[in-house]
Amino acid sequence: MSLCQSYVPNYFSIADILATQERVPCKFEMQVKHLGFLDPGSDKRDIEIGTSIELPLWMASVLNSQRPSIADVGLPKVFKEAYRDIMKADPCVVDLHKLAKYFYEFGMNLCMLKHRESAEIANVLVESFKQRFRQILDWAQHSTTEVAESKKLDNTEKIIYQMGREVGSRLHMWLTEGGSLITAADMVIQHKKMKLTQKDLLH
Amino acid sequence: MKEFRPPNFPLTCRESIDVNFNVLKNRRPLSQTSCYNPDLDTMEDTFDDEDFLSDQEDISVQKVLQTLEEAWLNEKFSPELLPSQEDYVHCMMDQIQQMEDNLNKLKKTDFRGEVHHMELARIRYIITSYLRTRLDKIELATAHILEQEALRGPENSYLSEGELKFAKEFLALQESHSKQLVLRHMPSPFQEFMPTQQTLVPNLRSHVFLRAKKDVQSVVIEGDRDNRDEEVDLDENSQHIMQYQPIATYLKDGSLQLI
Amino acid sequence: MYVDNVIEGFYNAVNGSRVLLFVNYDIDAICAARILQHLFRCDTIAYTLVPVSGIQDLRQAYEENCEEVKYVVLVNCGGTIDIVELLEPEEHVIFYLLDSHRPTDLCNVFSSSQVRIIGNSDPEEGIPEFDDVFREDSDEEEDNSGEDSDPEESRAAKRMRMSEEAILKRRENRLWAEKRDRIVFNYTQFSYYGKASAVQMFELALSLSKDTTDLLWCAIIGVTEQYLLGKVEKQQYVLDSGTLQGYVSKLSHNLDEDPTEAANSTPVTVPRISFTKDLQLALYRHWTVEASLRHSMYSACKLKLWTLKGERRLHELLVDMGLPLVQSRQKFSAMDMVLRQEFHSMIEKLAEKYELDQLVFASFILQYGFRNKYCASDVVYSMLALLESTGREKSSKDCFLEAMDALSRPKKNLLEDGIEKAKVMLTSIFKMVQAALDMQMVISGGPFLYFIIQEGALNARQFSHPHTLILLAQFVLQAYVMVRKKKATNLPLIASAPLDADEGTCLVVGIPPVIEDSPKNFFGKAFEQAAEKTNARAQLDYFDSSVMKLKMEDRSKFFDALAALLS
Amino acid sequence: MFCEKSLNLIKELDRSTEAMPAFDDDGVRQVFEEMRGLYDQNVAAANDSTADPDGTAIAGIAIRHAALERNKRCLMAYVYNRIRKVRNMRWQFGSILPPEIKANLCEPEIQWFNSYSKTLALYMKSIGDQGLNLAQDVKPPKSLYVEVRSLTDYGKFEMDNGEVVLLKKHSTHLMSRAQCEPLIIQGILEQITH
Repeated sequence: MSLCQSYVPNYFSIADILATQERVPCKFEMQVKHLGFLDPGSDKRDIEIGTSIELPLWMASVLNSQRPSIADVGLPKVFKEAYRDIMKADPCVVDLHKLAKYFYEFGMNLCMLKHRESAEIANVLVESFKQRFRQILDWAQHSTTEVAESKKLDNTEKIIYQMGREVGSRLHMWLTEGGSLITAADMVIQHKKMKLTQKDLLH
Repeated sequence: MKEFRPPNFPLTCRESIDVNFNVLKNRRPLSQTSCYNPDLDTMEDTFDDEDFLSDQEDISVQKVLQTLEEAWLNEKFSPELLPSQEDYVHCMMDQIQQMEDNLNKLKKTDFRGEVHHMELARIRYIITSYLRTRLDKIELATAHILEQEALRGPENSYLSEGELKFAKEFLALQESHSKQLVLRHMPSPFQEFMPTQQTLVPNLRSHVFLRAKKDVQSVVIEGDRDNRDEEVDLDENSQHIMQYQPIATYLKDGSLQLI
Repeated sequence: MYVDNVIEGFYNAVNGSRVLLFVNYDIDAICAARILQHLFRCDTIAYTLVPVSGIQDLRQAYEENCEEVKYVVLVNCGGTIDIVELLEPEEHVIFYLLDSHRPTDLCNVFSSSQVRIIGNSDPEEGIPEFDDVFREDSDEEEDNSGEDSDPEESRAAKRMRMSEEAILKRRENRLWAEKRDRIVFNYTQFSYYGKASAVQMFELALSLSKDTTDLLWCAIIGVTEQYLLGKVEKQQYVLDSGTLQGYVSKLSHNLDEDPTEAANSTPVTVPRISFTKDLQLALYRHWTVEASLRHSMYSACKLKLWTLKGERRLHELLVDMGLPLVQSRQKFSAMDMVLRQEFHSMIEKLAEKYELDQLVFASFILQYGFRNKYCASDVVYSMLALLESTGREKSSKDCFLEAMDALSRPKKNLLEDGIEKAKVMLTSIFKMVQAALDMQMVISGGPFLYFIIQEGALNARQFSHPHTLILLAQFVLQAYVMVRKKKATNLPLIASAPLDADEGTCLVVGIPPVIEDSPKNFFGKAFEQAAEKTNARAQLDYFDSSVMKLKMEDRSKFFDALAALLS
Repeated sequence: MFCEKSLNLIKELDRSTEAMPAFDDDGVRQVFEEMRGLYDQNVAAANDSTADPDGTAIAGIAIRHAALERNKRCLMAYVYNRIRKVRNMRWQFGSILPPEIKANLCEPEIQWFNSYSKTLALYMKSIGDQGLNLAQDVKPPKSLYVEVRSLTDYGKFEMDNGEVVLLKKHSTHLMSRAQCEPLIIQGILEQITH
């Protein structure tokens, strides 16, 4: 199952790369020379102690893991107290696509940073996934057309949703046509569609 | 066409390989077939009683097919690469070759030829699908598998000889490609290919469906966040959904079957 | 030669090697091909099926596909032409003709082994004796064989003896030749239709004990098409549907009392065919009552619905039936239950009053699942519309395949799409008839009437197809006869529609007069001779000889020659 | 900000709907330049770090090193995911790539495709004594013969029993499943259901 690969952070996984691109606030505990440009707010040459900058997670985790630590990594808005309460209240309503496109992946990477609230974050991730999953399962099985609210899903949920629908249609195919219908490879179909659209564009 | 049974042709299917319903249901009743001469019995039922002397012990072809089918299902559902059933595959392919030669002797319109051809095609499908699944796993986690293989040593290797050769060549291909395209342009400390750090490790904690073929005592399930380890007994023919890690060894010694 | 035992002569001979299948563009051919496909699939007989629209198409398709092929089956094509002469096949190739077009070409009938006709020759066809038509020692060879038979005789004596004999022989040959020409002319003068090929194929399936409801449904569609397109008289249709009714009861008999079914009543999803009295109202189950009444040929002609008076009579009829106008404009399936059930009986009651007595005709209905209920004529109209809905990116072969797929039950959406297209077709036919009568476009050309659709006319493209043009021509003739009462009943009609703008060709169709009420159509021969006389650039390419292609410019010259010929 | 360009490579690949987007040569070259720049700065900072006792230079070096690792990861991922697509194409298009796709591949990728095909062919030959084509038998066979319809004018197709079939557009055939399966997968034929 392709899904189980993305849980084990895979060096080449695009989802993992994009998830670690999400930004987290970092409060510098050390002066850093020549990298002032990292802070869009100031035009100084160096980064002074105590300045707080939003940096992508892949950089923040390096800053945090140095001994002595260069900067203290805070929690992004989406995992702060306020939003955690919203998620606890009713996760199914939240539009994760807008809030954090890689909510679960990002959350898991954050937990690995051994932040004091990591346990709390992990709990929110698990609980909200449980409830939202029931909704995704329902959408996947009962609607033949793409459900409008599926726009609210984050990346991992969308993969599960698409997989659910595909499995559903394959089961239906198997029940009606029998499993032995050989079809063109999907890359071939995609390639043909591209050629068709190009041909239409030409004349 | 499948949803009703034709009134005049009651049919009994062999339970292990459901012979193609399509071919049989529209056949003429046997009485009308051209003379069904009993003496041409080079092939009674395909595998029922033909013995096949494989080197270890005297097992019937039927048993070989059975193990191959189970190995295929296990390979399909397990996240990691399982020990190869290479000798069963070779034995089955020889058997198919033999069968095909016999079948070609038959008259073209003989009805039994079709049925046996059908069975051979389905067996070939099992073999190809089995080897294809293994190949996909090898290509995804080449470095990890080669590393494990080295640790295990040659006597209980998981890869067949052909697979080992393929894996090595494939890894070399990946390395030369990355080097040629990107690595050689990078600053020297970053030019190293570092396969193990970058490869995909199969996720042994993913869940699988399984059926216990015989009683299995005290399987240790390591507890996660808020509960401790526990021990579970799996009694025969019971079905479970569990993490793969705890049952890996029992699967490999044949007491469990993934479904 | 004729294949009497179809199983031994055709099916078992073909079993075991690859077969080439050429299928004509008509519903009966498609149904027959589908049955044959089913049988070949069961016995894994490899085949290749190629749709052919005309004689050139057939010749080209054969040339391309004939490599290493021993058996060729021609469905509804090639029966009326000399196959061996057209295709020049190798010796070992055997042709099986399954063609409902009559008259079958004499060379095909008397071919020794290379051409075999499936089905038996029925006496009415009047196939002449072999030696009336062919003579071993026909006069040409006889002359030269005479010379070298005895060279030693002296030249003078030989010439003397030769003269009396020769004179006697030549007169006798001339008489024989005249008699032959007369026989051949009578035999080939009229073109008409024999038994539907789909029914022949179903009977083959029956004798192979492989008959299923789907195959029977194909046979029914084949027969219904012959009736709806006026290819066969009413009595012949009644006879055919009688035999089919026998098969239906046999099959449904098996289904009903099948003991193994637990609930003892077969599940609803099993397809079931029933034989019922149906109405000659096109697609009325899928349309509104008013639209169906207006666009069906029979009811429209009887009530003259293209006139204002007709409109009033239609509303009168609806009121008499107790059907509120609102209801009659609603989709039939949406009308309330009571009206729908009594609709049938209401119409029958009023039939005499509005001279609609022939409205009822025996037909078949296929039901599977709860909502799928199709009458045979619905399917025929739907397939006709699909077959002839060529478009910019949909070639005629695409349409052929679509029409063929519409027969398979899981592809119901194709059938529904076809029904929608059929509604458009029938509406445009009715509008064209209305225009034709209002603007006196039907002109009397002496021995025949003719009616030309101009280039820019409203949806003229719709009529650039044989079947649609035939339906239109029949409707126009019936309507014209209703309007002109006595005079026009014994006049045939020729209809012509633009076919291909840039090639400047048009389609010409000949319809037999109404009075004879028999589908025997003499236009085949007439077109041929007229074309020769005026050497008009005409193409008698279609397998239905009453349809042909013609250059637009030669049309008037051609019509005059035809008038001279027929008067 | 660091690693903007390498991230774009990944986003481009992720968003593209084409079977195979073109290889972004200059994008990759720009990332090399950025890496070289970062590396030189780090080397320079490391050399004069001896003159900076309170060790604040370490922070700068660590950040630049993280950026270098990130760039490397993005580049490797870009190459790896493209190669996975090329690998899938071998299984789906067969051993000959359509020209439009080949145009989007860079030279090393084409070489990779050819050597991968060779390695695969060698492996397939080594199974059993006559070898086994693993690209065959994609679905469990339910019938020996399948009814297919040709979507393109493919021309003459020779089966292994010597018979020749002309695959012309719109023609329907009943052929042995094993023979026509590759043609169906490549989109030349389409299987019909009833």
